[in-house]
Amino acid sequence: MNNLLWLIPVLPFAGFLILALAGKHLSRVWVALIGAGSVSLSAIIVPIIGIGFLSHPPATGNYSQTLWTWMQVGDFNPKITLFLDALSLVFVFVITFIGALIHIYSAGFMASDKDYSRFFACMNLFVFSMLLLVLADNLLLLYLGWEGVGLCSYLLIGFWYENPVNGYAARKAFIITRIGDTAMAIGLFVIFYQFGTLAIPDILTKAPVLWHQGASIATITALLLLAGGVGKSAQLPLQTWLPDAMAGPSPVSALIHAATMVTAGVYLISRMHIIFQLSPIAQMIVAVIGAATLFIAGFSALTQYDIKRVLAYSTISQIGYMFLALGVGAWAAAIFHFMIHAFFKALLFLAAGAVIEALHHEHNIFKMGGLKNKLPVIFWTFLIGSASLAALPLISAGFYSKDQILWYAWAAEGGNPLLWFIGLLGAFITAVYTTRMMILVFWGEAKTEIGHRPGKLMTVPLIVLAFFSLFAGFIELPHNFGHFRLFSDLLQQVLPETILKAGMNTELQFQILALLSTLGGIYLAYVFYYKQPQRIEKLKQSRFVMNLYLFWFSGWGFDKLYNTLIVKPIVFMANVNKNDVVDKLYQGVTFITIRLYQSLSFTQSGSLRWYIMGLVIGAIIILSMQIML
Amino acid sequence: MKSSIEIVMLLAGLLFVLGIAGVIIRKNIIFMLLSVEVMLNASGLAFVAAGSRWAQPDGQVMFIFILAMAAAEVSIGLALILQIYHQHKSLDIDKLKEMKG
Amino acid sequence: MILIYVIGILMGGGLLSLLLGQWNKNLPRWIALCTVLVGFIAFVFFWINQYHTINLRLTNTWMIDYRHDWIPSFGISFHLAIDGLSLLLLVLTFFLGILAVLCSWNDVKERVGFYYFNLLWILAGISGVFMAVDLFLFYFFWEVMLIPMYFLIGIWGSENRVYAAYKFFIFTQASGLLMLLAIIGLYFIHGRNTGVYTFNYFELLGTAIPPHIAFWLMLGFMIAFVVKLPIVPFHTWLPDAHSEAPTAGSLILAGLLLKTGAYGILRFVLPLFPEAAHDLAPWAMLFGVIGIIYGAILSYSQTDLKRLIAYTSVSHMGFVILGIFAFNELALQGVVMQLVTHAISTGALFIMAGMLKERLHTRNINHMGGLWTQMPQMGAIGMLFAMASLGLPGLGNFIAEFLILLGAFKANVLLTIMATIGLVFSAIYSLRIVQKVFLGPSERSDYISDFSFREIVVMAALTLSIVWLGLYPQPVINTVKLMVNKLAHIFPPENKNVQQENYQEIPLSTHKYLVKK
Amino acid sequence: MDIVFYITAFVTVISTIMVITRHNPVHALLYLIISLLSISVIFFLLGAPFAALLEIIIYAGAIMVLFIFVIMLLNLGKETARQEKEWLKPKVWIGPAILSAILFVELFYLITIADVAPYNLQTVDPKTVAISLFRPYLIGVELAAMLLMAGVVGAAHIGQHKKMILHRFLKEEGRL
Repeated sequence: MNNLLWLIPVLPFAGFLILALAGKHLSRVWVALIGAGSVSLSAIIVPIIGIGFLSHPPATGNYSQTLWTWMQVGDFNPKITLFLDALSLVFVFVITFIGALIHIYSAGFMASDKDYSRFFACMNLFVFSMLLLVLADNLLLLYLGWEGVGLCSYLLIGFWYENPVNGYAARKAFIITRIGDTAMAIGLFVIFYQFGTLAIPDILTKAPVLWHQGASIATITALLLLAGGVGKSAQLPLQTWLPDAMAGPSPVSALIHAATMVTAGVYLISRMHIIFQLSPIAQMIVAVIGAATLFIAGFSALTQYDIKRVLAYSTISQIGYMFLALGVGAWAAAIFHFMIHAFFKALLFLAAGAVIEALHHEHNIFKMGGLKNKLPVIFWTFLIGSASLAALPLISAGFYSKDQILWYAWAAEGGNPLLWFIGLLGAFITAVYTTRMMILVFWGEAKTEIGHRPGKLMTVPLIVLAFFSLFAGFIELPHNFGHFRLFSDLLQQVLPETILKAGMNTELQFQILALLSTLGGIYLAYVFYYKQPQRIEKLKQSRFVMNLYLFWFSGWGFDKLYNTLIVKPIVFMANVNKNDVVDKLYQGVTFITIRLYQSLSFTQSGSLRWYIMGLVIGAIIILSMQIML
Repeated sequence: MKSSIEIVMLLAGLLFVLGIAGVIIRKNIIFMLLSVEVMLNASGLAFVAAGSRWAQPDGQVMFIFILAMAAAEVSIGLALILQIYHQHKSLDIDKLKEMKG
Repeated sequence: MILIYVIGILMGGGLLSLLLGQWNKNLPRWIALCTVLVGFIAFVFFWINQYHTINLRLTNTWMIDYRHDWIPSFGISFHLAIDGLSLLLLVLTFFLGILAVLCSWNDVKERVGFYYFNLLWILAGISGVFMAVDLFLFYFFWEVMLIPMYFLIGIWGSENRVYAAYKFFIFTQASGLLMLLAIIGLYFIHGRNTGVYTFNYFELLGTAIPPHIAFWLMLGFMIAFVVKLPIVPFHTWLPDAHSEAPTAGSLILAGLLLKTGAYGILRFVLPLFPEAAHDLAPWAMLFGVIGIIYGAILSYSQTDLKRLIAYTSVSHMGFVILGIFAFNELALQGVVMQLVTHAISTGALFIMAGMLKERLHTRNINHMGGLWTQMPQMGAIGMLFAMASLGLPGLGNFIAEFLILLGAFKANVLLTIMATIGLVFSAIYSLRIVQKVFLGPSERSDYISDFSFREIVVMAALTLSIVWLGLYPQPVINTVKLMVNKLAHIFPPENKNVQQENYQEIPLSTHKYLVKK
Repeated sequence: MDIVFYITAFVTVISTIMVITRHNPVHALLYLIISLLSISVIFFLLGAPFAALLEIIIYAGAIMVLFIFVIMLLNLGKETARQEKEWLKPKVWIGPAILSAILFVELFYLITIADVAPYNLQTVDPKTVAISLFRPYLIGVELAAMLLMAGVVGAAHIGQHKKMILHRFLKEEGRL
């Protein structure tokens, strides 16, 4: 089974190559077949390998397959090696499985787009890069995948390139993530000079030997890697690109900006967990960033009217939960939440895409409404997704994963009541905005006519994802409630077990609090948006509320802040210096030269007698010098 | 006969300076050419004097070369003067300022 | 002998096309194509032949050494030799030579014979520069490549060509004269020391020069090379020359002429004046970093497409100087990679700018936009090379920049971090190209054709090579390995941090440095 | 030194001054001939009889005749003299004269400070000159011959009388 490993990334890549080179000449059916088929094949191979991996665990705990040596310079010899262990298995599974579903969905969703083959080419390239990212054996290969997904994200956000706004959103996404990537690259340099290698297994074995607990070098390294993760995962302070990234087609938002790429930061941190463990400060910072992000993004989500932006902010917020979990040392919980989140967020985006398409590309949730009966499949799947997002107790998968994180945020070693409280508040807000969105979109009266109903290609993936959003949570149940630990047992091979603080055996209280906050949130939204919408109008009267609303709506003013502090000065500087101030120096030299020769050419009067006079004067001067000296 | 070269050199220098003065003062090209002849002569004199000082023929050889040069120069110069006079109806050097930079 | 034949063929081909250009307009380009093809094939075969022995050579880095007396009384000989670096750059020269001929195939309509004469003579000069190991001969070739380039820009350039040609000529000529002075100075110092007056590189190596004189001599060489490279603040000729030159001219300028500067530093400055170079290193690296960021910012503000790309060259060449003066194997390998990959990626961008100019009759990116609709192929390739230019992993430039930064990190942490920030800026300007040219609403309704077959061949060759270099750069690395190793070991291991090979010790030192910050 | 020398030197200087101050070209020419003749006497005194003869034959003879021809050809007479008188005003000549005077003073100073011992004058006869001319200086002689040749050809070419073309656009063509 080991030998098939290379097929997983190569299949989508082959799909990309075929579509990129010959996409023009292929019919739409073939394009869809190649595009979706290649990813689906990968998705089929993954369980085959996965079953082999689980049933006969290799002695080393991982499969690894070296394809070729990328380069060898002195001691620096990164190889193109694929590496599969429990952690990457989870990621590969999620990527290929959800990727395949989204590809199938896209075959229907994009059916009327003129750039059909370009879309699938980019999507395939994305799946390839993402797989490379999670299968990479060394950090350099990981970096290749890391930048590759950034490129694909760029290409797909700007997919409808005729509108310059999309192009700028794409550029913003790429550049902001690039800032993080740059920090990460510096992190790679530090790691290389510390360990003499970039191979992840070697680093992880050498790190505890060479560094002592709490070493400042460990903190620096961890923070640099974290910066990369923060950029890619749209966490504070580099979160501003993700809402704008919604300019891309909905399947793109589902696959890249919800399910997979944005969780690359989570993958990176859990992959390099040993370095983070060596630095409690860095880990603390991870948790704080996560908590702050989930808090800020939650409030922003509350105010958005574009359905995709609501979901985008909710994505930022949910990834904040994952960071929070990573930060407090609940490694498995973070990955678990990643998986569940991938299911329900992909589902939500796909369903939102279907709604948007049905309503003639209407994004504004205030112009939707009453879709409950008109689009039943969409309604039910969206409902399931929302339930999972809001962590509706017991029946939704999201509950199990989020509850675990909340519990660890208090109880795990790195946990602390404040983090827990913010998490709880976040859960409450999540419930509020999710319910708000549900009510505005599906209840009430219809404000826009339905044009186009989704076909089978689109509904089937929705149903499959809805199934997983409901039931995937049962593979990992809380201690006091079944205590079923399939998922964390699997990850135990790679990630350390979460250590609880002493004397924590009251998980039930926390579960009840979480439950209450969710239900409270749902009730609040129900009251404000369904029962008594006039209350909102009343609130809008208040200036303070309106200002707060605008502040949250703009994403806490981060865009404006960056614009005035960083973007504008640089652009101003660049434009002022457009003609290159250094060149002025040389122009000055030429100017002086020209002036000099102009004044000297005045002596060139054409009068022979003047010239002879000059000769005489010259002779006099030379002779006087002779006399003087 | 005892002799001193200084006085001859002084004479050559004086003639040379007079030639230069002629070239600068006069506006008529013919006079300028005449003054140039004076200058050439002065340098010839210096050569011959130097040759005689060391009792070597080289000074005279140089004088002969100067002579040849002067002959060529005069023939070309006079031909030019003829042309200039035909074209400009004047021999005023100041009217010929065409190479003004 | 292959070396002298190749130069002979180039010069002969140039003369032939000049003469036959009088009769027939088509003949010169075929002659030029055949000439460069012959050279390319010869060197590729030679490379393949040598490749398996490259790893076996342990001491002698030189593959061919041809020597013939030229002016024996001054110690000048016609001395050509190549090692891995020269070979690599020669292959690159002929590769780009082919592309240059191809991309001026229909471009040039007047004085065709003279055009190809100049083109081939530039290539001859560049090849000569890469081969010459006699300093006098080196200077000779250095000038040979300069003058035809002057004509190329001055005659076939666009509107402001005369100004650009002058500027190019004066900058490079003036700096070249400084080098000549330094060469002569070196010649006399060596002659006085040993009694043997010679321009032979091998004999001049290891000349004992008093430090303060060595510094000035090195500066003479350095300025010539740095102007060619170019490094801020000597870069201002580059945007003008690039934007006014014809497409093939820009291609050769960016792809090859700039490389001669880096080659000169690697071949002459470091081996001849190791101590002086060592003293200069922090400053050179600083200027490299300034160049990286300054070039990138300027590039962002340009509206002329070719000017924009020219400033990206400034930025990329900053990496080269940063890597060279890091003095370690990683960085030097990165530098060599950067030379090759920058030639390919920037060359491709210039070719594309030329194609756009041909179709749209403008270089102003504000007048472009939305071209993807009409030319998806060019859009895709343009995107690819913009990505290469911003250093996307998987493409050659990434390997180069990563190795340089990795190597430089060992030498100077702070400057490397600043240089790495340059990567963000490179993303900004590269994406601006894509955004302004290919994306956005289409401004034109008239038909614009996508690639022709000839253009597909050109771009495919470039694309394949940049991807190849990105995924399997080992052939290039192996070819220059010996030369780079030798260079990296020139420097006295006085500085433990720099030369230490044992990783056990490094954590402490790096650690200390980082903590201090 | 000989009294003869001083007299001749005096004559030379006076006649040269007359050359550069006369208004009538023919008068100036005559003074120049006197100057040349007296220089030839000085040559003779310096023991260079060959040079003295050449001075008389070629300079005073041949070259001066050329001048006379040209002056005749151009018909420079009273009109020119009047014009010269107009041109030669103190305002014009005082500056150059001062400059020349300074130059001469400098020359004078430089020549007199060089303390040269008196020497015995020896005659260098034409034979020695001829031997020297045709042995070590042969190349110079040939070059001088070529120069004269070029002078002849050049004079013949330049001296051709070209017609002034009166068309206003082509006026330039008619010039030299």
